[in-house]
Amino acid sequence: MIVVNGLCKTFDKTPVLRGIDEHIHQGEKVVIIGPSGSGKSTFLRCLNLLETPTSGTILIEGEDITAPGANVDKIRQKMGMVFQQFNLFPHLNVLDNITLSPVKTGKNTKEEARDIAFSLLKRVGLEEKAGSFPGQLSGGQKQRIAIIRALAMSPDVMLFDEPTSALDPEMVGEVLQVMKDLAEAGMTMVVVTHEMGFAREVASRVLFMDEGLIAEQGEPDEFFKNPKNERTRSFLSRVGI
Amino acid sequence: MIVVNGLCKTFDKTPVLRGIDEHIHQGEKVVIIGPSGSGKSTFLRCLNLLETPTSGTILIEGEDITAPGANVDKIRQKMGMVFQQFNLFPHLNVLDNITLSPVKTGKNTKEEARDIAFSLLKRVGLEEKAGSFPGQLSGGQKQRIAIIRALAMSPDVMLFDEPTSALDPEMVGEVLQVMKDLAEAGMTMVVVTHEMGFAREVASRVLFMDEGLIAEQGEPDEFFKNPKNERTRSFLSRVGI
Amino acid sequence: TLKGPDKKLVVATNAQFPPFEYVTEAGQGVIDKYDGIDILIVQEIAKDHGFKIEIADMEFNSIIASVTTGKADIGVAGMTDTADRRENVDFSIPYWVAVQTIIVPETNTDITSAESLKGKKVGVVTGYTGDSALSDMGDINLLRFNKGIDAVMELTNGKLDAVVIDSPTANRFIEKFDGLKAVYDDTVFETEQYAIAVQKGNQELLDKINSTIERLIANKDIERFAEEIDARFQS
Amino acid sequence: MVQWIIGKWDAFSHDVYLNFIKESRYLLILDGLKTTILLSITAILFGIVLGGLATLLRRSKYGFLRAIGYTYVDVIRGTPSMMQLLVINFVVFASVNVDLFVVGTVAFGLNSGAYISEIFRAGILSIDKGQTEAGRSLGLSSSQTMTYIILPQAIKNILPALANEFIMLIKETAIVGYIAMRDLTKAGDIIRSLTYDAYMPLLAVALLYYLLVKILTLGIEWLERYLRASDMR
Amino acid sequence: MVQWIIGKWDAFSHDVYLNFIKESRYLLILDGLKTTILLSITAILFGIVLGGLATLLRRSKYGFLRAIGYTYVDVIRGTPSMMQLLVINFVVFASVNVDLFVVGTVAFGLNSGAYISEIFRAGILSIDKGQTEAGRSLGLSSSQTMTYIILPQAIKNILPALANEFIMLIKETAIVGYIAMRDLTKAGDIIRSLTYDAYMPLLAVALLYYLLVKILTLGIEWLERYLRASDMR
Ligand SMILES: Nc1ncnc2c1ncn2[C@@H]1O[C@H](COP(=O)(O)OP(=O)(O)OP(=O)(O)O)[C@@H](O)[C@H]1O
Ligand SMILES: Nc1ncnc2c1ncn2[C@@H]1O[C@H](COP(=O)(O)OP(=O)(O)OP(=O)(O)O)[C@@H](O)[C@H]1O
Ligand SMILES: [Mg+2]
Ligand SMILES: [Mg+2]
Repeated sequence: MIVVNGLCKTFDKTPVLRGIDEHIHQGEKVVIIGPSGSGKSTFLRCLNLLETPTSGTILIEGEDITAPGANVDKIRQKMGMVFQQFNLFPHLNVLDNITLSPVKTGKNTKEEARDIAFSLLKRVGLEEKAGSFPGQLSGGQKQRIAIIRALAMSPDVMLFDEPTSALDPEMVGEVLQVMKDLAEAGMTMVVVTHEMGFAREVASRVLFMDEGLIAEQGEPDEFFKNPKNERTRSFLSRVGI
Repeated sequence: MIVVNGLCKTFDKTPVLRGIDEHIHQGEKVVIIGPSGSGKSTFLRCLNLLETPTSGTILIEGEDITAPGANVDKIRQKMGMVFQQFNLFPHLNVLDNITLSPVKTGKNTKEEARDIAFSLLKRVGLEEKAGSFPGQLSGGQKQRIAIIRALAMSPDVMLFDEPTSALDPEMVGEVLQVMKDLAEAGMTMVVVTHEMGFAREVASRVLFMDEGLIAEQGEPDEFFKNPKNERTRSFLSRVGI
Repeated sequence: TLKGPDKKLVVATNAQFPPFEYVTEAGQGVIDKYDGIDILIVQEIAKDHGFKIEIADMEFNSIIASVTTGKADIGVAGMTDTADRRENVDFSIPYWVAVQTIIVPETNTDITSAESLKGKKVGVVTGYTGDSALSDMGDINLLRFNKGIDAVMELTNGKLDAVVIDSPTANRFIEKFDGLKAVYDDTVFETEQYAIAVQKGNQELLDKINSTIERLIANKDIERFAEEIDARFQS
Repeated sequence: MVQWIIGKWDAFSHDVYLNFIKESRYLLILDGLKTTILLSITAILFGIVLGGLATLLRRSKYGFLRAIGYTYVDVIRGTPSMMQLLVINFVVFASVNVDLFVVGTVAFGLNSGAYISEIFRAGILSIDKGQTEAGRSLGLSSSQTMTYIILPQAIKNILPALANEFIMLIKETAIVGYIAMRDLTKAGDIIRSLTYDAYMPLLAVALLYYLLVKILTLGIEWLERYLRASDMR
Repeated sequence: MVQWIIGKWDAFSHDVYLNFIKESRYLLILDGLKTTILLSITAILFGIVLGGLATLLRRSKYGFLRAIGYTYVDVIRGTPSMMQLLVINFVVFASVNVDLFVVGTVAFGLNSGAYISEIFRAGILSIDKGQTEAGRSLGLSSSQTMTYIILPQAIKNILPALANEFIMLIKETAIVGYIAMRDLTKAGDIIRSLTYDAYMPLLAVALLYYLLVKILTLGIEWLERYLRASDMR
């Protein structure tokens, strides 16, 4: 589904991604871990073309999204992204946050978008917040809205960049629960996170990134029990596993 | 050592602390937990007079620090405080960060302060960073420097307000280690934290704050195993204990 | 270059130079709210040649720029004809001989002639005749103001030793302010003459203006205007 | 003592009579005030259009359009407004015969347009980059993101700054006497030239400017509070 | 064609001769430029002192001192600088006989002091509250915290803003002709009154202002880059 070949990204001469090759298949739940600054966010943002790769190719369902003339907006509609800082639109209420993109991109009519939004809100238990503004929500509620806002575009893949890092510890659980439900429903997911519990429980594959490369990968059980790479071992011990 | 009686604090008519009574004895390590907005930070800041209590008294070693005419600067010199956001002085190098206050308050001469600083730096393994500026340090290093900056004033009590919340997960360990060492050395400590492992291991007493009151307290083993209060139980289950 | 079918003549002036041009009671001047010797002359020009007059009241320094660029048809503001200026505008025949007056405090005794201004602080108005006359003399601490009134204020405040300005204006100031007197020196201030400025090469308009001025001079009308204005000012 | 006060009062009321009442001179002031206000309004409106245009130019894909926008802002911000007024009047509009009010509007509109363009730019930059990224990641185009997400938020930061620019403009227009417009300052000048009173016309005009600016400032403060309050929703 | 160019060139060089060379008129311009620069420098220095004072007043414990500081800033920001200049010269300094340069320095210093006080205030507010709290919690007094912790950091934000105020001031001083000072603008005016040339003195003076401002702007950009770079240590 997603095929990444030789992906490199350089910021002002500093190489941040140094040649990443990766296949992500339909329905996979890939969890990416790694030390700060190793390029996890940059990798995720390249998949979405929020960063333009310096070299390498990214094929999404066979289409080369890095080719000149690729319809970037169309491609992004197939990939939902959830950010650490929620990035809800503070001037729109929850319903408008969710329906803005489906309506403006012509994907749905206003009524369709509304119906979809309400069924998604029900799914995460926030129906009664439809008329609230982001400023009136807790962090956990904001992030759940951000997730369903992305889902409203019916993406084929969901990308998550540390979706729980900005949350009070109490609210981490409710967001992870929504992500677990989504995983069970069969969504293809790529998740950058520090929540090792989540990785263990949900991931079909764990990638460990270090200095712009995928240093090690494997199924979670095997990966956490027998990390082969020296850097992986020291990282895992530092985060307390 | 610290005696708090009927401490109340109101911000613009919103009561945040609603009558706190608490004795903290020499050498105790008190860990405060509780949901966001329950008043933990405000309580800690009142001890230090960074917030002026609305009513109630605080006695430090018998002296009423809320009395008019109390020498606030002198009192604060006896209490070190460590913040979530480190708050190192970015324009001064590490050594100057540590020695500024002892020298300017007349506690030590320049040379004495320097010697103390170096012995503290050695204690946390950051001797070679004496000449570095805060911008050149990792989060964990910054917080360790912030701790010894406070220690350089030889305080009788150390107050910590979520000292690891702003850190990358990898760096939490090194800071907690410094705090554990400090606890073992017999320092009186009041710590607001979400690190339940630390609470279990180090606390002599755990306070659970809720809506401006101390809702429950106890020794950590007993507290975590058999929380009596309904709110405590739901809080602990939400943070995954 | 007159615009429109109604033969509108745009007259650039700086109406803060009594008795030549000044603003009078709202809406009741000779032309619009404006009165003064120059305004009366302009009115005659309008009568003679069937012009409709529009007064553009601006800073003195902007008047010539308005004429050279054609934003105004003529400049009438007690302007002195000089060779340098002739490079950029054409002047009518002169209609007034300007005598410069030195204004000093009554108590002053050492300023008796233009020569004795040397080494003194003397106020003039930028671009007025006094400015160019004193600039040529050198050795004078010359302060150039934007407005005559500002210069006289500074004189009464004791910050200047003297002000040199055209005699009719000087007389007005001396009447109005206590403690000032006039000193005359015709020998040093070479006689300068007021003329009306028009855009370079506009001979047709210049001829019309000249014909009116010739008539006014022949009939001694300009002296009469001066008396008329003086009387009106007194009341 | 009482005598002295009465004497002073008489002198004062005579001065008031001379400067403002006699020959309805207060009408000059009122007229000038009207011109100052009207000119500031038309100039800020023109400036907003120009500022918007300059912002678009400066965000353009094409280098030469960016250069035009940049040069405009750079030159205006690099020269005194008096110079701009004179150049607009005597060079740009040299041989065009238009109403002075139009010349003033163009000159001060050009002037404030450059500063307004900076305000727009800062307003757009003040919106967190995350908002743009969220919009784009949902598949909205660049202009849709600007229209539906960035501008509605930026407007809150822009409005008070715009109002401040309006106040600046009111004060700047004090120099239009140079192009024969009769604004508040000029009205004071004319009265001074008639009455030879150094203080009263000057202080009266200064007071009027102050009141005008004060009323607007209070309006801005109210606006800012209102916008902040509506942020809390 | 060639003929035409030669003709234009001759006319141009004759104009240059008349406006700048004859009777060493360029000296007027150079002198004016010097006055503009010197006046701006003394005024900004005086303004910094006043601005600092006003900031202290506005942070004072005593209500009436705060009121003084507030009123000063409020009145200056509420009136056109031309009004301030005229009031200072004709009302405040009415019967004091001092050098015009002093009057100019006081008028523009008073003017910029109000704006500089705002710059100081913003600079201090720009430093995170955590810095003050860290300082106080270490037992430093309020003034020690200000001296050793807040000001050294605030200065980095203040310096470029101060330099900008300096540029504003240079442009503002274009009105000192009203009190008979001979600055760059006045030099142009004098030449205009001698030659009655509408364009050349005007454009020459505008160009000089532009160059002056440009050089300073580049200096500020360099300063900002330098300060930012030194932040990275
Ligand atoms: N826009 C940018 N310009 C320059 N450098 C950048 C930019 N974005 C990221 N970097 C640098 O690239 C490196 C990798 O950044 P990235 O955000 O991908 O790391 P990460 O693995 O997500 O780290 P974290 O866990 O802290 O989020 C870092 O050194 C960062 O400073
Ligand atoms: N300066 C202030 N002005 C007004 N309200 C304040 C102020 N400081 C704190 N509060 C309010 O007081 C309440 C308690 O805040 P406090 O920071 O003490 O909570 P906390 O328990 O430390 O929470 P957290 O875990 O989020 O840090 C909150 O509702 C907060 O909004
Ligand atoms: Mg990241
Ligand atoms: Mg807190």
